[in-house]
Amino acid sequence: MSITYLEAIREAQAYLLKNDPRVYIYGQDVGAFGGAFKATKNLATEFPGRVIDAPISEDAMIGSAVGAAIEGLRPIIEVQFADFSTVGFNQMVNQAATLFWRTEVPCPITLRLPSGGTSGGGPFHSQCLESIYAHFPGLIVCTPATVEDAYSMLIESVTLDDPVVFCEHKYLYFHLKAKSLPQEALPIGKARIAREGRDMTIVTYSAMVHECLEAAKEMAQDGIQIEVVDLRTVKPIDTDTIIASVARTGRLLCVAEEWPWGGVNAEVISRVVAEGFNLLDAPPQRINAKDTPIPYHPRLWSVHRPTAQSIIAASRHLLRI
Amino acid sequence: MSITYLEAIREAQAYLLKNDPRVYIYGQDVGAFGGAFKATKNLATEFPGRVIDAPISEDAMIGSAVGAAIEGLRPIIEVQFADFSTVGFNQMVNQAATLFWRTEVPCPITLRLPSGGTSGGGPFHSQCLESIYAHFPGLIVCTPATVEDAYSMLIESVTLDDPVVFCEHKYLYFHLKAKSLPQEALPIGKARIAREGRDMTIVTYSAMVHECLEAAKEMAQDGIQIEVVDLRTVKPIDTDTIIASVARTGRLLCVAEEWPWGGVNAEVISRVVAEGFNLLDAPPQRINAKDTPIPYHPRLWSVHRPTAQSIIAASRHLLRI
Amino acid sequence: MNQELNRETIEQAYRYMLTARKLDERLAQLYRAGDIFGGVFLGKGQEALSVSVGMALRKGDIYAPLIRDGAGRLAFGETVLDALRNCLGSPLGPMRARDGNVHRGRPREGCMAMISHLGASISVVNGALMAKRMKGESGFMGAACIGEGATSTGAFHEALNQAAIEKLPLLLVVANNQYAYSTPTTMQFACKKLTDKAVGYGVTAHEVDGTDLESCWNTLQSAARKAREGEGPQLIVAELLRLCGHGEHDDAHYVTDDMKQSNVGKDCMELARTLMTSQHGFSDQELQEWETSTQKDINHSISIVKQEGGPDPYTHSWNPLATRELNEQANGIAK
Amino acid sequence: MNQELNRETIEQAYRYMLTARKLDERLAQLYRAGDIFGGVFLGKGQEALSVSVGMALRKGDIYAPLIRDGAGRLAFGETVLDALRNCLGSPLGPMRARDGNVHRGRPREGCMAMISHLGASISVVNGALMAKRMKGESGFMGAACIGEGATSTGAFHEALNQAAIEKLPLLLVVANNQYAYSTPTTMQFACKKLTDKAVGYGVTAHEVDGTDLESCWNTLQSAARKAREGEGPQLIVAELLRLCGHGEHDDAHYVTDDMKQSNVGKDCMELARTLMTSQHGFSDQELQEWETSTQKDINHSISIVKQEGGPDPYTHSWNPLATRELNEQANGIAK
Ligand SMILES: Cc1ncc(C[n+]2csc(CCOP(=O)(O)OP(=O)(O)O)c2C)c(N)n1
Ligand SMILES: Cc1ncc(C[n+]2csc(CCOP(=O)(O)OP(=O)(O)O)c2C)c(N)n1
Ligand SMILES: [Mg+2]
Ligand SMILES: [Mg+2]
Repeated sequence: MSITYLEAIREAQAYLLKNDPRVYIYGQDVGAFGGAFKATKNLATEFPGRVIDAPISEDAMIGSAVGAAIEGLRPIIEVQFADFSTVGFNQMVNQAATLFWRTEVPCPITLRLPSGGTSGGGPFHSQCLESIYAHFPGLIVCTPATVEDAYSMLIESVTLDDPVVFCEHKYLYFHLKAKSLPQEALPIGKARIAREGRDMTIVTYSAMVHECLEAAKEMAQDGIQIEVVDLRTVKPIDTDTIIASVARTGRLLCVAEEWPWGGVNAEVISRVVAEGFNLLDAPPQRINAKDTPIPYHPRLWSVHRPTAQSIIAASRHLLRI
Repeated sequence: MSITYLEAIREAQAYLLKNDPRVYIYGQDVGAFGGAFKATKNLATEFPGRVIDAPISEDAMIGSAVGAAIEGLRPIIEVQFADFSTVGFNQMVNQAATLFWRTEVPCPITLRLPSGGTSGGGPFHSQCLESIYAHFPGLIVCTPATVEDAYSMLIESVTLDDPVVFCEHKYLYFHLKAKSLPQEALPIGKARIAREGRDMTIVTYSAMVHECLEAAKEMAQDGIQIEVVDLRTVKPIDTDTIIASVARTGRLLCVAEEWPWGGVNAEVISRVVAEGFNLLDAPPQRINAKDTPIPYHPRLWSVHRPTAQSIIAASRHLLRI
Repeated sequence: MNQELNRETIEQAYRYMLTARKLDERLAQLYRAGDIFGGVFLGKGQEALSVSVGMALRKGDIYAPLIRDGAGRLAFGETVLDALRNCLGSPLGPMRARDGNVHRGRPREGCMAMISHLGASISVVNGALMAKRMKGESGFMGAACIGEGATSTGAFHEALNQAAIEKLPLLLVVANNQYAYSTPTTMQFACKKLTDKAVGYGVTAHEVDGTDLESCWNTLQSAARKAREGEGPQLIVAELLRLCGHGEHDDAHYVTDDMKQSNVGKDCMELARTLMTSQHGFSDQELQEWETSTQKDINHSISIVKQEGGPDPYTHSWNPLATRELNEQANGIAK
Repeated sequence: MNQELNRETIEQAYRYMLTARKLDERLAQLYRAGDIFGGVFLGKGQEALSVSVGMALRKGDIYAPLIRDGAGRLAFGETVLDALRNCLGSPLGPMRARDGNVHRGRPREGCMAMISHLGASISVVNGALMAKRMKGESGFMGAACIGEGATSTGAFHEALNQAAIEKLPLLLVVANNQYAYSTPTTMQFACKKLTDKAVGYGVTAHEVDGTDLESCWNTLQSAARKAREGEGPQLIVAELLRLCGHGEHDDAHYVTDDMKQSNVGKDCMELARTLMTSQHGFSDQELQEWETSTQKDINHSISIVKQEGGPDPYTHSWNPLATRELNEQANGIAK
């Protein structure tokens, strides 16, 4: 048996619906159709009345989730593509994110954002918006990179008493497979050492974890041992695990698929230099997507986002300085 | 004669309306009423038909500006408070910001955002959203700190062929006065040394420039010379000026009123360490507002945002490490 | 069954209106005396409508009052002390001095705490109603209040449409007070009357003279009955005039004399007073006594709240998350 | 004055429809052959409506076509080459391979390049029309096309209201093709018919059988005339059925048989063909010849575009800003 990242997301939702009567799912085409990506396949039949088709109204979708959370439910909102969450943005960052701080009433909603680039996706079906949400206080932002994390972190997200932005990566939906679902997992907020190494640390998350692992594998053939830290959660950031890794390696490269300005990479680097400046043997570097809209054509896209090859180049550069 | 920051904004708009027939202003209550803050006072009378009241429809306001720009006009959109721009967000970051890159048709629109905290403003009338916009490719983000810059940068913003997010600070509207309007100015994209010093560099912008200058003045009494760099534009960032200053001082403190996660400070620090690591004698530090919604009560607000006192404390700390 | 506006209920309604009006007047004074941080926003002229909404609601219902709903808030159970604590920034207030003025509520008790973005609370009420239905509750209802200006927001549209599709027991109460800040209705919408919007959503519309307590009462009662009985969302549009500035900083010079002298310009308090004396047998003296005692109660509450002082920023907790262990140091900067 | 659907205009209209349909069919084939990156979205069943919009527009007007407007685009002046270049990712296409499939346009020529966010182009058209008015132009008009699903967006509402307030010459054309992706209209709105929305905005409504070219033509002509003559926005709602999947990846199994056999399920191309032969004296042979030559032209264009290859990422410019000197290194990272 093998299970994909996408199936894991479906299974997590099935588990939640089964075990927690407070959970329901709301989003465009999530009902009988099973969602644009089939992340809710069959769930409407298995859990009648709890997997509900929404009109094309992201603002109202997210706003209503806040109301339901106040009434004690635990909505999961599926936005068809992360890119479209910009029209429901206000309800997430101003309504959901401030509720607990303002009123002491928790706001346990989970916003599922199918994120990131795929071949031919183009400017409006490829965006990574984790940093936009992470900038606002009151939100937790998850960016699972593995089948296991897709499953366990989604379950934990819905269990948490806070609004969670769950950035699931579309590129991993079908590409990534695991043998089985995990029995236990690291909690949200903890990073994971995806590969150990002594020569440099790469901090990354989501689909880029796999590009970095590939780069690390290739570099290993030259005897260079790269440690890869998978952040898992980009807000909060597990600064301790990062610093501990940098303490071992002395070198830091941050890799993210999102746009560079003020992203996860910038936040990680700022934390590392503030706390661990003296651990560094070289200037911390970062690689992001280019600072333009995401191009449609695969050939343009392949140089727009970081890849194993550009990560290798940056790693070699970092090891030289 | 003296002129306030707010009056400078009004004068800039008067100048633009007078000298460029392509300019018009659109926003809630900007017409006969002259705007919530009076930034368009009398302009509707002086320029009939070109200062237009909008319905409470931020999405349509900004969307329409893009259409007018395509037709060759140069709209200025006033949003009543920066905080409300979240409901027009999509039109700015996906429609306006991508237009030139996608179609080679420039999108010269200026989005005026009355930003930042004032006493009693509370969670939804105090936000600094510059980093949210700066994260998206295709936008220019201005954050003027002086009466002179409010005037000259607004004029230049409207003159530029790109969409500009113009973050004007409400705290400076009435507090800040100058003798007269400037005859010449630094261009957008260039930072300014607001005060020279040899012991450390503070990089900051907007209202925080004044808190930093106050801190620098107080520190000078102890013989400590702080150089204060006013970024003026947070996208693009004038990295060269910053690095040159750090080269002189060896120490960097970044100060911003916005929330910390992935903000201007994080971006500046990441750039400085990547390019100027060896210039640094101590770990770069940053101060931001606390990572919670902005509190209503002035007593809470006074510790929520950075102030001269907390900047002094951070500076002393930085000089010791 | 509609509840009647009888001697008992009108006394209640009038007393809430009176308290709201007097509270507003005192808040305006406190504002001018510099005792209030930030703005003050009053409900003058809208008390009859607001109280009718508040009194159509029951415990267990959902209420999303807006900027001018002092009377409805009281009717739904808000105390004068809560209102004052919020406006004066007491740490004992419902928002613990973290938010101010009209931004207050007790969501656990069904009273939503508005964010400023207009139109944004309607879908929140929808969600609460959907949740109640999923939980198997029945007979409940929700009311969301907005001004005519907020009908121009995308949030209004998406939420009303959502409520209609889900056939939720929602009262969407629009106070058309003729201005959105300074903007007249001609620059806000082009339909003849706002009730014309109802058919486009497939919901029932009710138009009402917002200056007349009895009309407001009857309209809200009947709309509430329909909603509770499963007839879906009810759009109520009340015509009235904001008898004050947008906020106390605003002299409202743009309100035309014609408007003030027109039907919508009548003061619902004065009309209610006449109704009380001419139709329900209350005496002028009685009303005068209520006024005095209300005034006294408010003043007493003010003195209590003033003694409570402001919050202490150093002992204040700065945790944005309910999940304690996931809160980073509040300034987000690793030390 | 309305333009008549006479022998000459119907030939034109039919030929655009035919080209659009044939182009769609070829795109579907190319998609299945793996020649297209990303998705393919077709306009099958919507050609009569779409072409009527495109032909009601003139040079100097503004057009914001959406996902299923191949026919209208051609009528407004798009070339088959432009369409193919965009769908096949040629660097010579209007979006230079930066954007694909239906995301194309030439704003300088009045044809807006849609972003994906539904409803977002309507206000863009409004702004262009406001600009034309400010510049003193007259007689112009704009058309924005959406599906019934997009009527649920806040953007739709804000923009239609804006157009009504500003009394803009806007045709807002809603193709009610009964589904938004898989979502039936019952989960999208609760009004009886979408034209019911018009009165709530104070705009004129037109309802039309979207499968019938002649009805579409006449409706669009008359709406366009009204708009140009200053009667403000015109809301046109066409009833029809999407005769394909949402995209070519979708088998549309959820479209009910009842729906397919109902009136909306008729194919506008077949009806148009009958109209051509029975009413306008075209022969079957003639139509067959057009079909063959259209097919040939498209195939020829495909072979041209295929030879153009893809873009070269290394010589590609990565500047997001028009102001050259303000572009940072595209990767935003200081080296
Ligand atoms: C989305 C949004 N845009 C702008 C504002 C600023 N604003 C606050 S109140 C107001 C006018 C509201 O008018 P209306 O809805 O008629 O309510 P009224 O004040 O008349 O009761 C405006 C524009 C806001 N709060 N939210
Ligand atoms: C704001 C937004 N939300 C979601 C989507 C995803 N999406 C793309 S097309 C579509 C269905 C559109 O239905 P409709 O408007 O009826 O047009 P049709 O496809 O039927 O022509 C959806 C939900 C989107 N593009 N924009
Ligand atoms: Mg109003
Ligand atoms: Mg449709």
